[in-house]
Amino acid sequence: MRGHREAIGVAVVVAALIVAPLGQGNYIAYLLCSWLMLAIAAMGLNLTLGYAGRISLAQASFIGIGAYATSIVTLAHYPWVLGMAVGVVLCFVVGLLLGFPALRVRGHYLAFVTLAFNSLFFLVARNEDWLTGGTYGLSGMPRPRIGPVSTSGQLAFYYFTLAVALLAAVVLRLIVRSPWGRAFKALRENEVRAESLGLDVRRLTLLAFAIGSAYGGLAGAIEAPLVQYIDPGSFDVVQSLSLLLMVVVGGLGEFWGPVLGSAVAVLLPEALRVTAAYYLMLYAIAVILLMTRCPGGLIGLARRIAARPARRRGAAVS
Amino acid sequence: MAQFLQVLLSGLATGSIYALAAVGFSLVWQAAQAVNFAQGEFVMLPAFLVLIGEHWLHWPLWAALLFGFALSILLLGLAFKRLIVQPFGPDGGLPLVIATMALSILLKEAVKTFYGAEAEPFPSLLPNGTFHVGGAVVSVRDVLNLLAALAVVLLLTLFLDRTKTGRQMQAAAQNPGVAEILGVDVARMTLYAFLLNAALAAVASFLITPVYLAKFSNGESLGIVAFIAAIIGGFNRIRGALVGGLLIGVLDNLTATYVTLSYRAALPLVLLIAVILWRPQGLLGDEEARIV
Amino acid sequence: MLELSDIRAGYADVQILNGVDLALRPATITTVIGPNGAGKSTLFRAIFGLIRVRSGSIRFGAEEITNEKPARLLARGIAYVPQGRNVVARLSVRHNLELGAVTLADQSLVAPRIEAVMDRFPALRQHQARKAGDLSGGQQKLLEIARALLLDPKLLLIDEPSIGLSPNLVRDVFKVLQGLRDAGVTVLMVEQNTKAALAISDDGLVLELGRARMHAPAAQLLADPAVGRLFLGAAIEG
Amino acid sequence: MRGFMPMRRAAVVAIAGALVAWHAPAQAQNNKTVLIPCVCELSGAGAVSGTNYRDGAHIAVNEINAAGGILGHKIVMHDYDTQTNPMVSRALVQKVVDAGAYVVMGTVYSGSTDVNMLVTEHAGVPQITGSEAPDITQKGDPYIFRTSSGSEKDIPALVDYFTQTLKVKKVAVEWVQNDFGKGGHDLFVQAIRKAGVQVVADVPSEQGQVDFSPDVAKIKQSGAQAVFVYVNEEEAARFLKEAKKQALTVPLVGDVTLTDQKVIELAGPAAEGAIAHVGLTVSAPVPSIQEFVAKFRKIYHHNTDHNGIKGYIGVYAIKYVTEMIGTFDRKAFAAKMHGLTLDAKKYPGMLLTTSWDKTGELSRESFMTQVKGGKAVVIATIPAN
Repeated sequence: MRGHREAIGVAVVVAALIVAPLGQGNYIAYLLCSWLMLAIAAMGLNLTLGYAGRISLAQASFIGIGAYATSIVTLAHYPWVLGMAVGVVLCFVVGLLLGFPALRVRGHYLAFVTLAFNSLFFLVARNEDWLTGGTYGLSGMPRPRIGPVSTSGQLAFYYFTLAVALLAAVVLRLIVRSPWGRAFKALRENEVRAESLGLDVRRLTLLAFAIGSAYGGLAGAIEAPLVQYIDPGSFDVVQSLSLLLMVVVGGLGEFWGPVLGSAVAVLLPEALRVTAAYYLMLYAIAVILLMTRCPGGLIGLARRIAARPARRRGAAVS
Repeated sequence: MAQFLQVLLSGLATGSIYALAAVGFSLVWQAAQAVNFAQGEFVMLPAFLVLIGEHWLHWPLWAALLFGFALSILLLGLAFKRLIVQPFGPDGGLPLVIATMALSILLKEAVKTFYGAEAEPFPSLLPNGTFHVGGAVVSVRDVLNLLAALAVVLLLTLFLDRTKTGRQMQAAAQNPGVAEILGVDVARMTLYAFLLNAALAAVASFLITPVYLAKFSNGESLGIVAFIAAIIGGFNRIRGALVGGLLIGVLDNLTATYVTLSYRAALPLVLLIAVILWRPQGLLGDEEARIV
Repeated sequence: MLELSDIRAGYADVQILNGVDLALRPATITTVIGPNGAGKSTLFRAIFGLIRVRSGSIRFGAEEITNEKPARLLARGIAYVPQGRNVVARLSVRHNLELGAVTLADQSLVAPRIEAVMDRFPALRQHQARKAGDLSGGQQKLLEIARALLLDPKLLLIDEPSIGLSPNLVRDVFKVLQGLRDAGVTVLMVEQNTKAALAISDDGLVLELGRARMHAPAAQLLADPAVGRLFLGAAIEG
Repeated sequence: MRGFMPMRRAAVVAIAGALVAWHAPAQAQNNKTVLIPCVCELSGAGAVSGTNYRDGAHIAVNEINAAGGILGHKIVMHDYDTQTNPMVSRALVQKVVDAGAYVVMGTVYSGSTDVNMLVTEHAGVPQITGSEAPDITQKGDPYIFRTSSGSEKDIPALVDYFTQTLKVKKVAVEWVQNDFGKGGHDLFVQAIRKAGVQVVADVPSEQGQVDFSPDVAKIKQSGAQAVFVYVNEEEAARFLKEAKKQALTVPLVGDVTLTDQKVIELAGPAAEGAIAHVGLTVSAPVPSIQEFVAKFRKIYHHNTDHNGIKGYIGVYAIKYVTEMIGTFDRKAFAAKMHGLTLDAKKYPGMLLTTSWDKTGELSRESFMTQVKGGKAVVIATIPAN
């Protein structure tokens, strides 16, 4: 029953996403692309943090690795798929390495290690001009061709992004629903118990980091042809913090949390544009209130609201 | 040699400011298990409160300073604890971290919108002269900053070790459950830690802003350096934060002078990663205290 | 002395104490026994104001003390030594003792009282400048008991004092408790080593599923075959 | 059910947000208005430059509208905040182009302009940028126009100053590692070496850096006879203070920022003697500029930097060029502006006589200034090139 309804819901949303940009001009298509791109990165962070319980403040650097890899490869006239693959694999490997500290420390300490990693990535991207273009960045990346079809138009690129994002979501769903996914959750809830259940905590932790980082790389592979310009500033610590904010505001450890959180982050500035200079302040206050009142994020809030009438009915019966 | 002495002394002066921010940071960390991502903004804000007193209310400097100090304690100490940390209960975890990140955005944006986005000069409270030591030029201000930071940390250590209230604060931070059954007012002791942090942030703010200039974005790098200093030194030790701050100030300058300029910002980060991985309790910390 | 009537308390959604009635006789040692999860530690936490009592009342002497804060209870003459390690590790032994007296209104009494408890526990005087965390487990437990005595309590709540102590030290601790009782202090104790505890107790209380099943002289409980089978044997074997 | 709910909510939020997003600005266009949006850095690292640019532009818009608009059309100027993020800036430029912008004002940060000029070029919409990085006008984009000359225009004047006026053989370069600093640094180092001068210390600094003691110590040690300082305002002030403290006595020469009024205010007496080449400056001893600066202060109660002037003259340039072609034709606008000179006597909104070449690069006369007695004083005037 529940699975059935969810399938219908997903179908409706996918249909909505397909028609969303039609007749809306390039801006909306572009905005939707940046949302989907951020959603992919946030989904990865949600796997590492929300499911496996290991904080990472380095997700922006993985978007950066993916974006630089894709840019360098496509600027050398190789196909996008190759650039994307290089970026994703590179992120997987670097993510695996960054997972090692997570075996030793966690919580705030892990946050600082990953934050330091992100800052180091920024310095390398800025200083190694020969590879990354330094402060000037790289520009003019071509958009991918799928067989005879070019995605250089905004709408075509949107459908391309949508396809990639849906694919990424399906794969993540499979991971989360698999024994692995359940093992990740067990890891977050209680590590000692996870170990006593015979789970290889070491391998799970490393995998959680590697897969989450690979999703960052995939997002970067979208960002490069989307913006057609990248520079080190686009991948600094502030971006990692804002990705973390998206995941937690959406709902940590909730499958749809990052999707919602990134939608809020992309669309809220638009929705609050009337408030001009005050919008960031309003956003900050809203986040503080949300966190103090409902640490489960927007999805937790929605659940709570949905559950309230039910509870009242239950109370009346008893 | 003169050059070495020059950058060493300057590094100590800068490091002493990092130390003040780091000490307050670790006080709050110990007392409430709260990592304050807005710590840098806590050092940025008090200077602007003084500027408001001076330029908007047209008060003399001493009154503006007093006003800035009192308001900092009220806002960054009392209100911060009551409105942001307290609602999370004893273990805020990640949502609390997110809330302090949002607070840092709020403080920055508020200063930028209501006071201004440009850097502003800030009146110097210390004499301006310079003197020569072995070929290096040292400003009186740098020396006084360093001495002030050392004095503050010394007084704080004495307070925590030598007074009954200080020891109650230590008990409340290290083992709140025990403190409670002994009748220690844990909530009050935690509040003291927040008030002290606010006071230290205000002092740091008044000391550095004449050099750093008052700008809404000043906290961005300072906050991170404060974390790094606290962790490198050992967050469960007040003097750890002091040593961590001074170490970063000095190493930063030595790297810039003798090793690399483009990567000058990398050294503290590498040091941080190394310390966390090989000695998570910090250089001066002891192992028994809990690792959050 | 201490009277509980129909106490109900617990954590979040779980109620642990389901209506405990109890009246302690002054200047006695009473040991609470019962299976794991019966609510023994919870009972102490409820008396000492560390968890909310949802209904019922607690009286101490003539006064109502239900849900009073620990600081108030200490002032009334109730002290509590929880199970496990409860010293402030980084403070010295002497400073730990001092912390036991923070609620004392007349702070000039602190120094003489510390002298008095150190007379009682000479090991503490010897180590008074050391960090409490550096003491052995047994010495730490003695320090905790000594700290609880600083306020001259009329009632001492002590939870599992013997855990982790050598048999010699357990004997010492029990001797201290007996001495206190002889000096007029009422002691309420939870102890896994039930037989030994009952042996020095005046009364015993059997707690089961959050209710007081039996409250009788210790000798009577020791002699009761049902009690012995249910609660004493297991403890001794385990 | 539970799994489905949040997704539906996400969709509702997304759709609601998007609706707000694309209906608001489109209504602004009716037959008697012309849409000139301002896409700027209103928050983030570029907020100071961006807000000044915007505020300057709005002064011009209000003046022009009060005098009847452009060809009888009132200017409608909405502001869009790029958050100093190139990706956002591209989205916003796309948005205003979709909404039918006649000409786009902004952005100031070169990193952003590099990206969003692709959009205006593709759509054939003229863009008046505040960016000064050299590459902007070197890409063959026929729709990009500057409001102040690119840094490559300033470098020859500076090199001449080092070689002919100061007659030094060894210089040090202090620069900030962002696109502004790197652009100036690369051009200067190349040009000064070509002129036979040795660069004895090449010192990069971080944006937002506060401790300049290693920088100054290194420069002192290098034996440089003069220093080229290419950093942003606050850093310039901190550098000057540290140089004064360590008694670095060689001439300190910069571009624009070093004698900026803000830097003088921040650095106090330490700014005394600093020299800078300035193209467009609020301290230029030209009555038209001084009038504008006073006007700006009266309206916004704070001082502007040269970005305020850039925003102001950008909007006036749009007015003058459109009135020359007599219609709102974007292509004709761009064609007219290439190779155009607007004489400040005839076109007072330009403040100074200004010309654009075929790439959209700009030139006007510039000045060498030096801080004397707490004020930037012109010590030489350099003709337009």
